[in-house]
Amino acid sequence: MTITSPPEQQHRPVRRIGDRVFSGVARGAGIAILVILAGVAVFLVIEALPALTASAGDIPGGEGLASYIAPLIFGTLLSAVIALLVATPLAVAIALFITHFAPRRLAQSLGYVVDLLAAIPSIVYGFWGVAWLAPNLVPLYVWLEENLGFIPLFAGPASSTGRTMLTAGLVLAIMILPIISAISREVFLQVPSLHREAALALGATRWEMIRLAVLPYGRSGIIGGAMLGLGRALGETMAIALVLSVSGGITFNLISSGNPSTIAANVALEFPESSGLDVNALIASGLALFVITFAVNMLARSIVNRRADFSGAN
Amino acid sequence: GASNEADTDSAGTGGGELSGDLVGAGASSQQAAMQGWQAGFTDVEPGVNLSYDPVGSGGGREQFLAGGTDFAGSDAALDDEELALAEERCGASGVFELPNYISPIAVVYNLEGVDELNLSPETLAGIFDQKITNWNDPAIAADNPDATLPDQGITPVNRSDESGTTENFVEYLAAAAGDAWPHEVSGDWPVSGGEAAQGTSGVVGAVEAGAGAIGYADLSQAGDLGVASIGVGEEFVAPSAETAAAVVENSEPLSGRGEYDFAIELNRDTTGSGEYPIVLVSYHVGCIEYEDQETADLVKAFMTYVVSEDGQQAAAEAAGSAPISDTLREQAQTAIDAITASA
Amino acid sequence: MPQTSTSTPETASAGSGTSTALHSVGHLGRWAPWAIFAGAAAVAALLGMATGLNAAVFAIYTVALGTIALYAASRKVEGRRRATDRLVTCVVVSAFGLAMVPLVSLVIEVVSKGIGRLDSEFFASSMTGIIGEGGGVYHAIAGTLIITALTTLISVPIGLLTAIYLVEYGTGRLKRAITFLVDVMTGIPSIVAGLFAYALFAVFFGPGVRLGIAGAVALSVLMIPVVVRSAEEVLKLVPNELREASYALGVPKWRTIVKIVLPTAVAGLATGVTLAIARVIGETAPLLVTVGIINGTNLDPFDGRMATLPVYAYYQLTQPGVPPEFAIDRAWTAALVLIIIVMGLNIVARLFSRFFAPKTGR
Amino acid sequence: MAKRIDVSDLNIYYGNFLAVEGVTVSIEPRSVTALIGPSGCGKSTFLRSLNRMHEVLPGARVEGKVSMDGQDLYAPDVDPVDVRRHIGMVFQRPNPFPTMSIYDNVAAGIRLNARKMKKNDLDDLVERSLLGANLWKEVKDRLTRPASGLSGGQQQRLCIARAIAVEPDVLLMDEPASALDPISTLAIEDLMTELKERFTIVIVTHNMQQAARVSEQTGFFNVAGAGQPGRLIEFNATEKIFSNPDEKATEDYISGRFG
Amino acid sequence: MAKRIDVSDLNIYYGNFLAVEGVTVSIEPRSVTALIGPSGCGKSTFLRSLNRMHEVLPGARVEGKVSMDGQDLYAPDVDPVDVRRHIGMVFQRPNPFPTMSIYDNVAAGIRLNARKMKKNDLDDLVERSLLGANLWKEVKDRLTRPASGLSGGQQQRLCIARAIAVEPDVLLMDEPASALDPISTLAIEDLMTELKERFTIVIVTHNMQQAARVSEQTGFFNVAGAGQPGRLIEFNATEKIFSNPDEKATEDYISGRFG
Ligand SMILES: Nc1ncnc2c1ncn2[C@@H]1O[C@H](COP(=O)(O)OP(=O)(O)OP(=O)(O)O)[C@@H](O)[C@H]1O
Ligand SMILES: Nc1ncnc2c1ncn2[C@@H]1O[C@H](COP(=O)(O)OP(=O)(O)OP(=O)(O)O)[C@@H](O)[C@H]1O
Ligand SMILES: [Mg+2]
Ligand SMILES: [Mg+2]
Ligand SMILES: O=P([O-])([O-])[O-]
Repeated sequence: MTITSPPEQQHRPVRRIGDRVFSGVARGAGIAILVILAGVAVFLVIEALPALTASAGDIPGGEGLASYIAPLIFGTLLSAVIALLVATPLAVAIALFITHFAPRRLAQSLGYVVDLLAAIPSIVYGFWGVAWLAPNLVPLYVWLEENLGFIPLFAGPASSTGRTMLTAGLVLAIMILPIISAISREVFLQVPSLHREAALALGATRWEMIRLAVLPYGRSGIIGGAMLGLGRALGETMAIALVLSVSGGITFNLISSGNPSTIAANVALEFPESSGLDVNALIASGLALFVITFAVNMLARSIVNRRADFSGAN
Repeated sequence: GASNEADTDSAGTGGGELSGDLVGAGASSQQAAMQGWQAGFTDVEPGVNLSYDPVGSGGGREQFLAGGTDFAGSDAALDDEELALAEERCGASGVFELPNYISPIAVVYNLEGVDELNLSPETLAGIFDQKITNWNDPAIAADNPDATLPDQGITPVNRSDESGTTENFVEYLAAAAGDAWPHEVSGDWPVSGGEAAQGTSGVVGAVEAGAGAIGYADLSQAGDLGVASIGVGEEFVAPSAETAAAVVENSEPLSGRGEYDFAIELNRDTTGSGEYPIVLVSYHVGCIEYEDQETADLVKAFMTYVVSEDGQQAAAEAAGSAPISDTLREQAQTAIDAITASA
Repeated sequence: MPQTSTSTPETASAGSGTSTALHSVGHLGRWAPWAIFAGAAAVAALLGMATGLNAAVFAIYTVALGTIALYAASRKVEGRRRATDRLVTCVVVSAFGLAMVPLVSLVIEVVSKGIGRLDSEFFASSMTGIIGEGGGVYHAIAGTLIITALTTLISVPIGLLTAIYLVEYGTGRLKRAITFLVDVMTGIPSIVAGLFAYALFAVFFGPGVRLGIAGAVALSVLMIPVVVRSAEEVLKLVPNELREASYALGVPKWRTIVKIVLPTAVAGLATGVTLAIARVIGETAPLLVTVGIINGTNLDPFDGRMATLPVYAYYQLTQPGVPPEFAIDRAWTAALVLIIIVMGLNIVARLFSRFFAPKTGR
Repeated sequence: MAKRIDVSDLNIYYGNFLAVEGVTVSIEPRSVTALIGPSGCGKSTFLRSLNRMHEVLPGARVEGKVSMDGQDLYAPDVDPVDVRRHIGMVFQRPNPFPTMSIYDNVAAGIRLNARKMKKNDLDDLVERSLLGANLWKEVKDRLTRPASGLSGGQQQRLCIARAIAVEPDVLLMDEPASALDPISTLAIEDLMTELKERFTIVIVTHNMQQAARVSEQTGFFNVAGAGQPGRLIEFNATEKIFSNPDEKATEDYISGRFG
Repeated sequence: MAKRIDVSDLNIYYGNFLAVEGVTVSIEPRSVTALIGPSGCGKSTFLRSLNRMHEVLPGARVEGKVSMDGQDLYAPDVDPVDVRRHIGMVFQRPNPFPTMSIYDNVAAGIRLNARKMKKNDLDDLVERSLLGANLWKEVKDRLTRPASGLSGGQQQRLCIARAIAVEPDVLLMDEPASALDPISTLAIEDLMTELKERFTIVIVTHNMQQAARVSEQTGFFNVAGAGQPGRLIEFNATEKIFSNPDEKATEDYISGRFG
């Protein structure tokens, strides 16, 4: 019998030194992430503090921090929500097309193309939004104003350049489309064939099989992907800065040139020429954005967990 | 890759003894001109590695005052608070501020069938304040008796980012248009609801894209767009290098500043003939006394080049700016000659 | 059972248990959808002529008419369920087509505007001494590669080790906290990451500091969570059987991870890292505030400003000189180069998977 | 409405790989037919070809003829969706829809076919199906709970309830009890004996005692080696197969020399 | 180097769930011991507790005593890694390392433990192990090819070669032939008969004929129902178990009334 028994500690289970070091390092890396995140939070709070405590008149706009940031938060949420509403159904459709409708050979290359699009730098989307999308949307906006102008969203006057909130939302939608569809595609592919075959064996058509087995199973994945997309849409900077005509306060009018800015774009637009308290105000808006993303993540988690009983995971 | 830098090594014409890094940052308005200066200065002093980061005037001043850069480019002169900080940075002998870059800001428009447009200050203010909203408005017609103005809405385009161009333009409106322009002066556009675009190129792009649009941008970037003549006194003056330089020449220096601080108070409400008052003046800000000899020499050499006729010509070619007058050049040279090292 | 029954699936409803026909009432041939859509296109063309034809309107009419017609025909001939199936197929395919329009136009736009300056000079020269025409991105490519490499160097070890912790070691609250915070971290806006890195370095080097390494730190904040996420997924896919096979040979856990788990997952890890790189390589905003821009070539990330492709493209587009065309062309070409680099990375990752993936097949 | 199934000269492929070769067999209505044989011999493959579930896999296809009461299931104008409506299937591992309640699982197939059914009728049908699957007593108080909360054996019976709810003519079961404990296994075997009153049942099993206990007819599949196609070696009355098979290979297998 | 294993009063838990209860048994060296029983009765769980593979799962733990030639394997100062070095294991599904060649797979136990060995000695060892696993002839010309290119039966024998290369004292096998075709199954059975000359072998099998053919001792596990712990019902000489078991439950199981 040659089992070695290091005689030290009697009560702790025996663990090799290599194991202890390696797991320690791995845990250290995990903790490093906590530290980085805490660092970001602390930095934001410290730098935002002067703006939080400053008198209203010193904040840009002269009416206090709340009324400075409120339109920015509104613009951020509005553009991101538009993006999400447009992108999610399209992304699910793309994912379904690739996984269940396209011929197999085609499907693989389509998947590859969509992955690639997820990696196109955002500044390129910005260039394209200004140069191609915005001008091409002008006729649509004119049409919307003329025919659906009674809806406040399309009250107009239609922008003559097309650089509107709706355009910005669409650019964001296109940016996050590949992310959401890539993740949805993955979960759709992971739907156990067991479930798909259960539906087919009941005599379900393709769509019924998708409705019975694929979508319910993929639901939390779709939500996860959408939240990832939402996170990116909330924080997108350059594309919005380039595309959106920002000259206005809170408005739901989506097709005119007076739009609220978004937090991230506003930081990019104002930061270079800012000094002193203005910078603190900008960082305070960054803190608000950080809090929003945090909240969005919490929300996503609770949505995914709420019906955990019924989820495909168990 | 590095070959392109190598082959300028041998191409040096004059001077050529200096070497080292010279770092500047600041106004983006100077970026194009700086490109020209950089190119020309490399011919003179091939050993010097000059970099300029167009972070914006505010950032440029801040970085310079914090000691992060050797000089700043700024669309505005230092304010009192900053002058106090400058003493920490540069010592008692203070700073130089040289108006080395003069550029006319054009009012550009996109209106089919109208090749020439005259706008009085009040009309201009009314348009950008969104009080005048149609091209066939009587106020515009009064300025342009010969033109046939279409019945078309006006889309005023402004900068969405905080900018020196905006600040100068608004300053002009506030000074020249009187009650027609009720807003405060700052680098942020004060009127909401118009079309806003990022950067000069964004404004030009938006004006190009929108029929009936009007905006303000560096003259050199106006491209094919229509350029309005602005009412000065009894006449309408078109922007050009000459008319822009003229208004700077005739402006008063800011009082109560250091010996080598040549910041000027632009004569926005000028009525002088042939003076175009919507100009952007961008300064170079640096120390009179640097801590080490090398930096002092580099700054001195670079500023000498910038104010030289060659230098101003290079900027005119690269950025379409207006060369400074001989008077300004002589004045600047006195400051440059005073640059020393403290050690 | 009669060969030709008349009962539809609906009437053969469950519980009745009488009819058991296998044939639907009818069956639209394979050609039917094509024919219907061709008809729709013809009608759309006519309609379009009346209302002013353009490609978008024509496409919308065709798809809408075709879908409705196909649904109606199928509903009549094949019954409700089959018709719904066809309707969904039409909707999914046209949604896919719709989504492809902007994506394709994006690629076409960038390629057509960028291809003009895609010459050797563009790759071989920096912007030193360039006014107007000419110039290139040598310095920016070098900067982007250096900063991205540094970012990778920081992010991959931290991200990979964290993923290992989460998959192999993590338990309880620390694991849950890290998982959640990694989620949160994926949502940090890039500009916030940039400001954070700037402030961090400003503490040590004073305000106005611009360093390549600061950019790498900013990008790491963005990249680490992506690496963790993808590595976590891939490590989870390594079958437990392999771990157990290794334990059963008396191999300690850490060696099992290093020698069995990681090599088995290497292809997926490489793909994940590549996608993570692609995610950050095009970031503009954080580099704007941490690294700045210069015209010349600086290869030292610990000393002063560097040029990077996205920032370069941004400034060329927003601050063109006189005349602006040359700079704008350079901006588009720089964007195209960026996309080419990202694509190149993807191909490398694919080759990597090809070579290192566990061998299967005989 | 139990139906007979006739298979003639059936070859089944996965892409280019011929997995099952030349099967000809007649399956009687209102009886249990068992398929036995060593692993990889193609039992599952053959079973799945009977209700056209085989072709769901990419590249999978068949040659030959399968007919139900004389009607060719693979005729070009026959819709596989209809085939599967009439020939139900229960899988080796229980696969209830995890996102649905117990009730919804049973109702899933009915809802597809008859959109408008009165709540009462549906309730009745669900109850009848669960009774038929011997599960009603255990779940009647928690019909709205997720199906994933049931034990393995209960889940499998739920899957049977779901399959019989649409009143198929034939019920295919692929090793329905192999993942279950002995008690659940007995419950399922008893259930089969009841169900054969109404359905034609075909089961695959690796458990010869099970085949002997529940089936009237037994088919023995075998495969010569990896990469070779599986074949139906012998098809006979169960008693004969287990007492005095015609083929030597069958006897070897039954007597446990391999498998 | 075969060793004997003594188990007394072993309870095995998954978290709070008691999966196997009160097992006491002695396993003889240089013999094959077979464990049989219906699915879910805890055969695998018990087997895995013998070389402390059980505790790899989160929350899994045991109570009671397992000793090998008198040394307590669960003593606090015993390193489980060492235990597993001495008690090898072969799994139900063949699991060669997919990134490694055939040669590297066999050498893995040595290499992964960073034991230094001369190239020649290692070559010898690999050859000996492959010979021992009856695989040498089939693979000697393609030792550097990936292991995943082998057939299922070959892969399983490769796993056996890998296990015996580290020269363990005991070899545990969990249904080693259940995923294999008949020919490979026979090869593995023959191999076991050879290996018992050198090792103590414990196998789990669901195939009673297999147990009868290869083992000297047989243990029958059973479980009363889902959620109940499994128990060792009877442990006896194989002949006795299959001809005249002491317990009624054993007889029921053997005679095929369930399972
Ligand atoms: N999806 C598939 N693609 C390719 N070949 C397959 C596929 N499924 C099964 N096969 C092959 O077809 C043959 C028959 O497999 P099948 O699953 O029908 O066997 P089986 O008799 O059901 O075995 P078991 O008792 O293990 O379930 C085997 O050689 C198998 O490898
Ligand atoms: N990882 C696990 N976590 C919790 N319970 C488990 C786990 N693995 C097995 N069990 C439970 O432990 C009991 C015994 O399982 P085990 O796998 O040992 O049975 P077995 O006799 O090997 O069955 P089979 O013949 O199917 O392999 C079962 O009730 C099973 O559900
Ligand atoms: Mg099978
Ligand atoms: Mg087991
Ligand atoms: O020079 P700007 O500040 O107007 O860009």
